Amino acid sequence: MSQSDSAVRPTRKVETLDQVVIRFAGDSGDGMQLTGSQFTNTAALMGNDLATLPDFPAEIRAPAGTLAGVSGFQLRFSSYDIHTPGDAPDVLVAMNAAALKVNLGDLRAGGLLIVNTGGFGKKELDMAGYPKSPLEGDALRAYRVVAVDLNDLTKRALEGLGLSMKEALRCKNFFALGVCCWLFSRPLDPTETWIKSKFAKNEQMVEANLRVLRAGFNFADTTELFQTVYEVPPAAMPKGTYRNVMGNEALSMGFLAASELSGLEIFLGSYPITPASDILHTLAAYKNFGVTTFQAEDEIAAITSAIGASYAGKIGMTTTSGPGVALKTEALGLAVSLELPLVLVNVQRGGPSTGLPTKTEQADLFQAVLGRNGEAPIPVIAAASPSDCFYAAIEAVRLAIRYMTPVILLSDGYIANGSEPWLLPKVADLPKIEVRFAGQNGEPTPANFLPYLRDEKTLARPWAVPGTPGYEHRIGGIEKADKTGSISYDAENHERMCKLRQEKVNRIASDCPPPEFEGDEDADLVVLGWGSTHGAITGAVRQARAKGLSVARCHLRHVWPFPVGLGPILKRAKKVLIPEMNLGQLWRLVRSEYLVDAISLPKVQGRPFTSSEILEKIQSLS
Amino acid sequence: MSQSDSAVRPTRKVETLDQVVIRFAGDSGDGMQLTGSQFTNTAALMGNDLATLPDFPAEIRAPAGTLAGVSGFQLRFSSYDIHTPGDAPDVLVAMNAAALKVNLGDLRAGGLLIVNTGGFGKKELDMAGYPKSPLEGDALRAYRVVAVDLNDLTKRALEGLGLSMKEALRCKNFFALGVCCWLFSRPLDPTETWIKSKFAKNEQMVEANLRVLRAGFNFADTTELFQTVYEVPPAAMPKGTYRNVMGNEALSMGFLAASELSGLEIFLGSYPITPASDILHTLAAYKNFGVTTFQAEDEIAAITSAIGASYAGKIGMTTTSGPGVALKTEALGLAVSLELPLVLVNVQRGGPSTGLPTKTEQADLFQAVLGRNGEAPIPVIAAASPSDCFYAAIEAVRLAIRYMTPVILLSDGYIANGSEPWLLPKVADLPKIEVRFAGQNGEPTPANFLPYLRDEKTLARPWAVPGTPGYEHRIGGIEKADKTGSISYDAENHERMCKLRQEKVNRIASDCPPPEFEGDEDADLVVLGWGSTHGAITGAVRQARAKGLSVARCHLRHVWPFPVGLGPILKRAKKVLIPEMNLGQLWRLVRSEYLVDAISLPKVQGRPFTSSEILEKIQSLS
Amino acid sequence: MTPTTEATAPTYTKKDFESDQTIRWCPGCGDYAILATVQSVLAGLGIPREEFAVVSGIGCSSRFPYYLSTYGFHSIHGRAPAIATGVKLANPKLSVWVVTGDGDGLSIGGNHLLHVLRRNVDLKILMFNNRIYGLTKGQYSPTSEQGKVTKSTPYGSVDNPVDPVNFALAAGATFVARSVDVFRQHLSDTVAAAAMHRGAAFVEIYQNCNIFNDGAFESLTAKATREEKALYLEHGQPLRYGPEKSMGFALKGASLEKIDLKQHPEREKDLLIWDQEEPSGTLGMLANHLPKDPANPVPLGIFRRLEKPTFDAGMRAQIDAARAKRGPGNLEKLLYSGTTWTV
Amino acid sequence: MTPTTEATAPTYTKKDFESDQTIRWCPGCGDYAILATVQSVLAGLGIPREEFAVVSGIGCSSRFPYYLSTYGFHSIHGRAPAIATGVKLANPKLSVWVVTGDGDGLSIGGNHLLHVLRRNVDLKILMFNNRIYGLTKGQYSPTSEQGKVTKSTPYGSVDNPVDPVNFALAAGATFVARSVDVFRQHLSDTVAAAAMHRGAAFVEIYQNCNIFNDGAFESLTAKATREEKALYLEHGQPLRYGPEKSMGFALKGASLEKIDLKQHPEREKDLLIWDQEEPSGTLGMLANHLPKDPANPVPLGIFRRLEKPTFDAGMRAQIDAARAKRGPGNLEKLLYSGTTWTV
Ligand SMILES: Cc1ncc(C[n+]2csc(CCOP(=O)(O)OP(=O)(O)O)c2C)c(N)n1
Ligand SMILES: Cc1ncc(C[n+]2csc(CCOP(=O)(O)OP(=O)(O)O)c2C)c(N)n1
Ligand code: SF4
Ligand code: SF4
Ligand SMILES: [Mg+2]
Ligand SMILES: [Mg+2]
Repeated sequence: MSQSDSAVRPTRKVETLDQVVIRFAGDSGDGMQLTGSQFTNTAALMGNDLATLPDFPAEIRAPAGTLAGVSGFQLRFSSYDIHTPGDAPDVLVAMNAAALKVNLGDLRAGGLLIVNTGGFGKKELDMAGYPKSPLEGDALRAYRVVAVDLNDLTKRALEGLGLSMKEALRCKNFFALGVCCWLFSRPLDPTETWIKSKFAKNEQMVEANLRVLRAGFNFADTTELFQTVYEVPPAAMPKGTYRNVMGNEALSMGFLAASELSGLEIFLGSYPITPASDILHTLAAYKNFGVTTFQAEDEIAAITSAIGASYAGKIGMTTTSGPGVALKTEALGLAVSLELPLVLVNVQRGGPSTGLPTKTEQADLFQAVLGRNGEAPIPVIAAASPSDCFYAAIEAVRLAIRYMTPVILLSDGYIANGSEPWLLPKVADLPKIEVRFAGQNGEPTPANFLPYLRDEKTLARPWAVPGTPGYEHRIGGIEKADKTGSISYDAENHERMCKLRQEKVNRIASDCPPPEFEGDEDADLVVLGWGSTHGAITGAVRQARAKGLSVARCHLRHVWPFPVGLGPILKRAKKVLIPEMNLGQLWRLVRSEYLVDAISLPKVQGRPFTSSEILEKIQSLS
Repeated sequence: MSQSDSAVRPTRKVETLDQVVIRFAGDSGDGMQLTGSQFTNTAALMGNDLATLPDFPAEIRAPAGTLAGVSGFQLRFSSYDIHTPGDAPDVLVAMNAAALKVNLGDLRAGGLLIVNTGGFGKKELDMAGYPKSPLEGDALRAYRVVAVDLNDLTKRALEGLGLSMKEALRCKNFFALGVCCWLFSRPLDPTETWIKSKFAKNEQMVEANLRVLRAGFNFADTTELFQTVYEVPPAAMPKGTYRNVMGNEALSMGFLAASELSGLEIFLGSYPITPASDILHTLAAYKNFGVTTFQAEDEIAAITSAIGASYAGKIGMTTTSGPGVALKTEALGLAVSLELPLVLVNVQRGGPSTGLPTKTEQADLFQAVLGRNGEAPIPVIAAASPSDCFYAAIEAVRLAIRYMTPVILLSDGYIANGSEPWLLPKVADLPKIEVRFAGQNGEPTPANFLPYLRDEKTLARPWAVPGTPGYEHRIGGIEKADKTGSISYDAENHERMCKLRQEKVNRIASDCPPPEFEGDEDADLVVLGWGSTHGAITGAVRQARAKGLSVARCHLRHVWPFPVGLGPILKRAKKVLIPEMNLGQLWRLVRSEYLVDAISLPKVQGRPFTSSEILEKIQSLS
Repeated sequence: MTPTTEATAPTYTKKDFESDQTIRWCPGCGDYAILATVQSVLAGLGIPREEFAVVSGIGCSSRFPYYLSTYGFHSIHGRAPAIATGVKLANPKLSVWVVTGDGDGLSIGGNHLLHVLRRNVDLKILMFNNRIYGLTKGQYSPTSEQGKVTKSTPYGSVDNPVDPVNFALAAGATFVARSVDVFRQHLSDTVAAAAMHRGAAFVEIYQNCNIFNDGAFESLTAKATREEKALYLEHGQPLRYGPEKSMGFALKGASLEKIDLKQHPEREKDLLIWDQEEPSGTLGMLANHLPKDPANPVPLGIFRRLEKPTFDAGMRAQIDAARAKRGPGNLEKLLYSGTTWTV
Repeated sequence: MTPTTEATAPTYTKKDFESDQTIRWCPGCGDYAILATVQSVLAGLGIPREEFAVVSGIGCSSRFPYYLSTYGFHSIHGRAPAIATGVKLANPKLSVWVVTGDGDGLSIGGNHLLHVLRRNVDLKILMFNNRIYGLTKGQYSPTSEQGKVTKSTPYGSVDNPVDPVNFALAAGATFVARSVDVFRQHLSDTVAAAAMHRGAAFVEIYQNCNIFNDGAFESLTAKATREEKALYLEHGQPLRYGPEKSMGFALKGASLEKIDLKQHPEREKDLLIWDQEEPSGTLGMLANHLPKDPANPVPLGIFRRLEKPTFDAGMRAQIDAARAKRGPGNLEKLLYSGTTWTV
């Protein structure tokens, strides 16, 4: 990456850091998500490792200036391998009083605080509930404060361009971004390129944003506000080509990959819901991949249309969040009974009920594993990080087809909207997914097709799709006779079928890789995690091990059934710690399965664990 | 009970039995349920203890003569305290070939088999899949066979009454009933009274059915088919007034009682589904009790209308079965978040999906306890027997109101349609249910009403109903700020609220009686049950103890949270056995809670346990 | 799959559409007649048997697919239209049918029905309306007449019924018709017309449940009164009915006026000429308002038939257009698109 | 509770109906205008504030109850009509309102809406139709026009929209109306009329979502074209619109003919006189078919208003009748009824 010529090297003291955590915070209308993404993009291009954590209110634009309307974006970028968006920010950019109020508590002592004094008028202070301005007095003594009137500077940068005051002020986030680029020795050109393509249809906006961005950079360069400029050298990452990716994006691409690997087209039946909607949006754009996206009238139609599509020979899938899964429960039971492939993605958010729609949580595990009427076993897998969503999606499709079963894939708001650099795979290296439609492999047409005759190894039944002559058959949600699939109310048959369906799912436990394990085999403490706690646990365990503690970690991609290797790991440990963003759901499942007196570390705050929270607990147990 | 004069005492050998298990089996159109109920009624009036097990197909009238169309009704009546409808029948009445085919396997060796030869024509044999008549040859050698052409006898009894052949044949079940009444020394008059009132509007039918009933009785008395007549003396039952009652009926009356005890009117929002519909039917008839029954457009409207009614100050309730609960899942989460009283009854049936709609199962326990998105704790209680449904219903309402929480009450097809004698309580002896509407107790109107300020003891929030001046407030499914109930996305508040909701439900564990326990405190084996296995377990454990085995039993009415007394009981036992009509759901919950290596005895056959199945397992463990 | 009349079309008899399953309806149920008729109609369409997919919900009526030798799917209560949408979108070549009841289709499943109709998904939807819940043993349904005494309404139902034809017209269905279980020829013609229609075809079929709602349509079906009670809507023909077709209807303002042609033969010219292609649905609703007055005949036949692009074709066209424009998806290219960097 | 004009009625101002919650809609959102209007209308009804219960689903529109100082219930997506039914049945004295959006009310919640309307539950239902999903950031809704490009339909939507007024008419709603967020007086009158109606009152309110569907109704609301574009339905008045009311509609067969009165003043007598009490809904649908042609004006006002017994009153009456006939329930007697025996 060559430095753009607008970015002349400053002559200040240069300090090299191995990592920085920065948080941009402002009003929902201030464009903080955009600022954060652009800064992230630039960090990625500079070869840093990184992780992000966007955080915004459920309302589209909560009233300007209120606490409820504050939107934030946290980014951690580094010159070494990291796993979380960081605990306490080193740098906080606060665009108004409310943003300061909401975020100040998180800033680490001695951290850098950049405030836009233009957002601290009487009205803003009132709305934030500040009786007097925190910028006066010593309320901020613990921090290095840089107070600038970004409103004013932005307006001035745009003078003569003929923008209204309102339009002009909307650019101020680029001023802040320019300042930060200067401060952390970032080039402007990735953002400039982005501005040019984003506003391609509006030359005035291109001009305005570019001006403000550069003005911010130059302002920082010129003024004496900053004594130091920082550098965060690239991280030593494995060789290969990278892109920055968010979880929902990676998940969507994973489905496209599964489609290519299986040779089947995708049918996505979905109903919009935060934080899952972006998967629908993303896939809707890839019609040339043969994707059908169907925005259904509700969640029930979404999943049942997907079941219909699977019946007809596509990969039926449905994406939603907790309340949507609740509505899909009955249809999931049907899918279990039909034994058709189906993938349900739950991008979990804070519950119960509507809960915290834009916040993250892992409290839908019970629902995924056990939340149905009757004996209705469904395998559950979980994605560990934004880029891991790609592989998790492929695995979900593989299991669904191989075992002729619905599969639940759990993601959550944190990894869905969070991002990280992704070492891109070669498509040719990804393993194919085998599909065998009955009657389409040149076999002789049976006199009497048996739709519930099972594969010996997987116990999967055949997939015979409408259109195949000689394979006409009837299926349904009433109990079926073994093999023939006819309606049966027979007592022994019912028990046999219940057990067969259970056994089929159980077999996945030995048809998946052993759980990820890191650390000494004989460590005293094993920290067990699933889903998006992966990064925080990894960070904490590495730090603990660096401190010499006897601790290892184990991570579940296949959450249910538990992979065969898990039992020995847990039984051999003296203590097992399970951090989860819920009140102890995996914890209860582990106890029931292995009778292991595991220790729960619950967190239900709508936000991810920090590594230090976990490290602290590890230390207290060592 | 005086003997009706049509029933002259026969002069055969009289044998006294302490119990009889009889099963009536015929075509769906043969009126077997009615025959069974009438015989049950008579047994009840004669002071026998009894238990029944109806069993019928999901179709209204499956094609006459087919195996799928067979309908059965089993009754056990006795002169001692019994707990189940019996294991293998002593007497089987088979109205046609298909009924014989389906039921013969259950008849105990040496049992009495009464067959209607009129139902063994070529066509019936074909449909039942009998290449030749089982009545010829020695296929039935192991039984005492009484073969009579009931069709012909019935037709002859009705000669001259001007009935069509079809109408005449429809009476044949009364012939069979008459025969059985004679055989077991039962009076005819209860049935006669019933016939007269049932067909009050159709004199011809009264006459026909009475004639046939008496003809059956007299036929048995006159012919030499039976060498012996049996007597089953009354059981020594506790003093009091009894009626025979089915579970759904008792449950409905329990709700009426709860309404009286709380002084609140009932609102039932329901959507028909087998085997729960009868609760709706029953309550719909009691409008003079102030009951509102609303047959909604679906299960979601059923539960949400009930939530609306609770909000407005009634007892909102909703009745359904497994697939219906699945659809109510999202609304249950809402009820948890709102903290309004609500009772959901799940009359469980065979699953998954549509499953076995008319058969029994207990496989919805996971769904009840854990089947929701987010941390959404709901207390779960279960009824143990038909008459116990009455008390379970009252307890569900008590908990819902006292803790301002949805409550799930589990029943199942077996006890819903099964019946037993019920020692009727005095209404005055039933404990009142206290209700305190905010602002209706003479307290001063607060300046600022706090809808989520909790009772210190129960953690329940106040119930302030629309119409109360000064208490206007807003509630919803988004996370609420502690106390005020305003929308809150605050991290710590969310965790606090999740924990408060959990803690509130946990407190029920010490606000309920200790679990029912029978046997020595230090027994080696404790058999733990919940719901409708109560009878089978009780019978088995008593038999085992009579054999000198060191076994006790424990029964859960409060299934979740586990009552405080349960832990010590399980921990002190050497072995714990959990029989359930599922693949081990309570078993998993017990393991997770107490780390006790309990043994599961699963049965998923759409029919209840027999005591002997459980006894056998107890013996194998002793 | 659209019906074909090509020489290569398979020739079937009704028998070829009978399955080996024992039929489990009550003796005397109206469903038998419908089954026999539909089997005959399917046999005559010239569509290969394996290209039929018949989807149903739950109810007596929804057992239908078991008794056809085609691909069949007995699903869950009320969801058949949504499932069928998935089937049709996944494989537009199939001839996809939905069989539902008045409870299944208009109580729990009303919303899905609304949406497939407005979307104009190419499905053939047969709703067996017996004005009762059969399978659950006789509760009132959304089409039961007000005051209906059933198990769940011992004091009589309070709600106004919904009229399936009005509902379908307002939803914008492109084919809306009504027939009767025992009017075999009419039913056969109506179902065949639905089968030939490209788009969402909705057929309400009055069906007698002789166990729980016997005689619900007797005033219409009784041999003695049939002629007086059936008003057949025939495209391009005047609205006439009754013995010797001596009664009719004319427009009067925005409502219909009944005319006795024996008394007023001169008014024959005023009779409303039935136009099934009137797009707004107004005419359909006008004709269908009649049954509310018991003195009036019951309109049967096709209330609306319009050609409109179908949802499934539109969705497919988008995929085809995207492929034509951007080429088939290239996964490798997609993954490596956007901002990437190489270490 | 029915509106009252008695002397004892409380007197309120709009302020009395404002809650203490900060309003979280986007600046410029049409919801603000609706809120202000509804607050004023409620204040003027003479109903004690505590007797209002306002129930909503989920969506931007559904945040409405938080901003009223009445009893309020923000529920789950699509279910407000069913919840409100429970509220009204439990306490018929309350004035129960439902606030919903086009997605909430016609996508996920379409079936509940259908059923409260056909049942004629005494609810006041306000549907804010912005033809988009606001809260989930801009996907198309069932009322979005065909071809709509949104986040979920980058190639344009394929489905035909559903018309809320037609839907409500076909469902048999006894009060059906349409108004516009910024037509303050008209909106106020319409909402007040709905409030005074006894039975299910459905009001579609066109609402601008300036973030995701800005200008959706601009051709109607723009000051310059308002007069040309708004056709006010007024009971007993001819259908006239336009500057100087120089345009109008007459019946022609079963459809409407547009008449330019300037050119044909003689045809004034032919103009259709609006009859909101026409029971079949035919007339309502006729008038409402107009908006499909962009050259036509948009009908606003009351499409239908009929007096019919309400569901809640009917349900209550059954309880009262049962009590009158059988006496209030006696539990002890019930338990000991039927066949009992004493040991
Ligand atoms: C989710 C769910 N709710 C309820 C039921 C019970 N149920 C089965 S069929 C039926 C109604 C059937 O009525 P209709 O659709 O009119 O069919 P019919 O039996 O009259 O042909 C109901 C309520 C069910 N199977 N699933
Ligand atoms: C069960 C469920 N599914 C989906 C959602 C997500 N969701 C919230 S609001 C909404 C649509 C809102 O659209 P509309 O009713 O038109 O309201 P508007 O925001 O436009 O006022 C959706 C899909 C949800 N909250 N719950
Ligand atoms: S109950 Fe009615 S609809 Fe069902 S099979 Fe019997 S007659 Fe037919
Ligand atoms: S997104 Fe649209 S509807 Fe929602 S508050 Fe903003 S402007 Fe209003
Ligand atoms: Mg029906
Ligand atoms: Mg909207």
